Amino acid sequence: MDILKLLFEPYIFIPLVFPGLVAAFLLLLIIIWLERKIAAKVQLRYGPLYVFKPLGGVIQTIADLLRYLFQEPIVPREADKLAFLMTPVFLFGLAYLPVVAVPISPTYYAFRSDVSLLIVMALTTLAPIFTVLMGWSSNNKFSLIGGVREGYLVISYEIPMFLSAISMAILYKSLDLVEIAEAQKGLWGVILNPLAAINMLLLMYMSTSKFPFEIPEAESEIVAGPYTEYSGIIYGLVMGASYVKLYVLSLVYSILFLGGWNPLPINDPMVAGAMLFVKAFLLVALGAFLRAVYPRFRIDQAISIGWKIAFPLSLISVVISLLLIMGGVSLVVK
Amino acid sequence: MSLSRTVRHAKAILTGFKYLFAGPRLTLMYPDDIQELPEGYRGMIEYDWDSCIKCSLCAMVCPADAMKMYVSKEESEREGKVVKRPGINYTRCIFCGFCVDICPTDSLRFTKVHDVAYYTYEEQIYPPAEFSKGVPRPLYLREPRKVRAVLDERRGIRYEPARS
Amino acid sequence: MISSGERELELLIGPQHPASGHMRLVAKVDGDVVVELRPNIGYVHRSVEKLAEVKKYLQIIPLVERPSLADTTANNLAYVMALEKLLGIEPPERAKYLRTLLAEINRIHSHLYGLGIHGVMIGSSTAYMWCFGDREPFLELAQELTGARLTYSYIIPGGVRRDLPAGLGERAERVLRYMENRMRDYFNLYFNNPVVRARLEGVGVLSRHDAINLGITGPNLRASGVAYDVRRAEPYAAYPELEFDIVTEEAGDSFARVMVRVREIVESMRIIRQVIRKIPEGPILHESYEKLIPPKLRESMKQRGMVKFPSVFANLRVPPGEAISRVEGGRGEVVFHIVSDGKLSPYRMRMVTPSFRNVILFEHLTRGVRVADIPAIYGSLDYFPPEADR
Amino acid sequence: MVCSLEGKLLVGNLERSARKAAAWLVEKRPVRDIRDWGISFSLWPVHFTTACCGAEFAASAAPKYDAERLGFLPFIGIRQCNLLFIEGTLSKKMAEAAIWVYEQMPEPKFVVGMGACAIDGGIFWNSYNIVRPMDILPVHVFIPGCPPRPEAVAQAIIMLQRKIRRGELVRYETR
Repeated sequence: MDILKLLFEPYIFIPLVFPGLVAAFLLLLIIIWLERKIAAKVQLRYGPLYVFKPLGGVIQTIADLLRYLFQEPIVPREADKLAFLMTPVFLFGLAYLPVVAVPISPTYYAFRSDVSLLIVMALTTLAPIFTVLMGWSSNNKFSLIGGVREGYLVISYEIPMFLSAISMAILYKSLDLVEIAEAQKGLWGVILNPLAAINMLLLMYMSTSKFPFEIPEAESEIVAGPYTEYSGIIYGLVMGASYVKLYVLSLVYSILFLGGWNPLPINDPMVAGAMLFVKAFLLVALGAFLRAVYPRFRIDQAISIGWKIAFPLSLISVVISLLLIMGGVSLVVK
Repeated sequence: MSLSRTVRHAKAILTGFKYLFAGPRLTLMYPDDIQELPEGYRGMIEYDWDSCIKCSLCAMVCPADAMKMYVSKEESEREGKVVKRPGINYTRCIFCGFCVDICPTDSLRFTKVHDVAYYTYEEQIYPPAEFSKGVPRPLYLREPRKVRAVLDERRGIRYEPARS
Repeated sequence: MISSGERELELLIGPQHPASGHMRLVAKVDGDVVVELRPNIGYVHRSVEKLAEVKKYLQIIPLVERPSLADTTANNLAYVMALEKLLGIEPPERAKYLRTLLAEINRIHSHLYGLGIHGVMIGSSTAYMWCFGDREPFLELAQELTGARLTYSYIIPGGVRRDLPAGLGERAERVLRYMENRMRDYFNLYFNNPVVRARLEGVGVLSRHDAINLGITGPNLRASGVAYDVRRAEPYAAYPELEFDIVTEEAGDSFARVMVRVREIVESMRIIRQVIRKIPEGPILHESYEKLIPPKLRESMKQRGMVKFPSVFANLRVPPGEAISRVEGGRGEVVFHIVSDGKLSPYRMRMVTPSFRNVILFEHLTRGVRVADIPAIYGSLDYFPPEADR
Repeated sequence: MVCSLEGKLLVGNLERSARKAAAWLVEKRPVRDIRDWGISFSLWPVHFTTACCGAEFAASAAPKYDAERLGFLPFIGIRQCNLLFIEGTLSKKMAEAAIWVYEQMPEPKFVVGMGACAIDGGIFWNSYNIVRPMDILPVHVFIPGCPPRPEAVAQAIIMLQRKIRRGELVRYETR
């Protein structure tokens, strides 16, 4: 009984169960299936089906996971073995780590900090380093190019993304995610500063290489980019990492722009968490949907979007926030 | 970002949504439904033992040398001369249908069987005796429903249960 | 694998690569810029020309179809036209129209094939799925006409193998209207998509001058503003009696090459409508062959609308001589040259396929482009390696 | 190899015995069935078009036949796939690449010979530049036809799935 009680302690429950590991894993299973189903529907077909027909093949991802689990993991002779095997673990870990700082209700969080937004944003920045390292350690030309592309992209999306997030922090006069979410009881951030919302959404998909920015692992150009040499369950880990990163960023995005757990029907931490999860899920699903609409940009175009469009937009959104504050928008709590 | 480009982005995404929620589907649910092919489809070939006049035109015209004349031992002994009958080798057959079209007695006929696969090499070779027993039947888990493809103005291809 | 101190990196793209097809591209890249790209062809060389020297004339019909599987009618038609020149026969009018009908259906689905492959090469899986999905109604039509999905072997010396099935015209009309409706969505989602435009416009520009000098053919030539089409330059089949425009684009970049294909689909649909309206009644096989078929068979053949071969087809003898024929296929001009010495097989058969003539563009267009542009250019050329390698 | 662990001396090849133990576990009954089920519904072929049958292979992944329904997803690299489709003729130059690709794929892996050319050469049977795939690779399912219809491709996938689920193809070596 004590163990069960311990499980529901926020500092265990949030990282391990919800919105942490278990929820991320479930989301991973569903979103990969859903991505294939959404793409299939737009593409006039059915997508995975026969693996479990009554539910439309929803356990397809489990079959794929099992296959990966029992597949031979190959470590190339030329690769730097330690780096090759450790980077996926670090990548996944760092993609998932920011979740600990995400509150799921005004009263339920692993820890509360005055600067939790900064912590989340800083932690998400770390994962790409390991993608670059992965590209180097495989000792494959395509991996190398993929790693370099990731490196270029990181520089061009991180700063505007940070600025967009900061513009919201300016608006709410707080860097605490709980306060930011609580400040949106009335108007959501997406209405107050739509420019920052659009910009952040764009950059979020860019940072997790969703279409149209699926550039580091551009299939038809550089095979799988940094992941080319990975096989078996290690590849499964790598593949999961980008979805998990998108999931974590979506949680943050929901808190920043979509009101977090507002509107809150019942004042219960789990209901609040479910509300947040649904919003994040929809954002991840939107990312999956974009695959069906867009081809991918070229690297130079993506970089120029980062610097020439996203960067000015983020500066403008900061200015908008400042103007709103000076205009004295009364929605701000503090 | 110019206005026209934004409009185009919106149009692309909206078209995607349109197909996500109201798009047609062209899929033929293959192992459950099989498509009844039109008359004259060049599927696997069946052989009529009795009406064959052993002219060997089919073997002569075959572009892939899949059709071969086998000496029929029983008949040769009975008739006192070399009698040859055609056998087919699906490892080479390219389904061009020349043998059927050149057969002067219609002993070779097209069937609509088109979805057969094999586990081994040897079972794909049909000497005359097996050839005359008819075409192989694909392995189906359940009895499939036969459907007919109907070309549709709005949805491309629809599938209706075949009448026959 | 990667040695230090090198400035240029040699990338081997293919033959196992998501966007290489059946060939290898050897690219030297300096950073993200391609210094040199050489296609390594020959992975699908199957000695078609040599095999033609040991196969009989009729057996070569399926043989020449195989190299360009998505565009079989062009090769089939070109070969049979050369053969008919040697034999000195002219197919009946109805057969000519049926040939044209199949050629145009084939052109549409060949173009859709190319567009689909191009789509997936720049990352749009939807473009691939849509093009390949919308190919199916056309394949359905072709299948009804000929009895096969891709390898029709429909055109034989002196005519065609099957008559027009009842009601095909009406069904074809439905498919064409479907395609016209879908075209709008293609433009909304794909061709006018800003990302597609950004990826294709101004990429791999082939100037009019270079296009002519390099001997480029087909839609790639027309995308550079040269209005050359064998259907006009040397009309064959029923084309002299049909109205159609030669589609050209001026830009010469990847997007222009895509647009030429799209507009040619529209043009082909126009031709199909005309063929169905104008098709004359009559026999579908030359009378000199028809009279060789036994009378009983001839009756049943007329009833079923399926030609039985006269037994002379098994060992078709062709008078000595040479013949050349040209046909505008989906990918460009197909040329066949047959030398006959009066035996059962040709003395020499030469086939010049459009892909082989366009392969030079890989080296020409990719100098100085970015790595990501390689598939964007490759796809826009609609290059099919088996066709080039033969 | 000799390892010492908290004063105890372990003699023997640790790596090999670990592999043996893992193989023993994976070949046990419920694990084996789950494994075979998973593998059979997750056959991912490599992008390796050997010849013109690739056109029909592409069509079998396209909307009308949609092989993805069967868990069949043409995927990016060699390392992530477990199915090699020999799509038509294997020329000598391509055969080298085919062997290379096969060897680079992780176990368990399967080979399907698609088209008459991939069985016995088809119309090119007497060409000088042809290799029969079954001479160089272990082919599990053959699809006749030139090119085979996408239905036949789907049939081959179903047959391969059935064979895997019967436990005939996947074996973990306990060497």
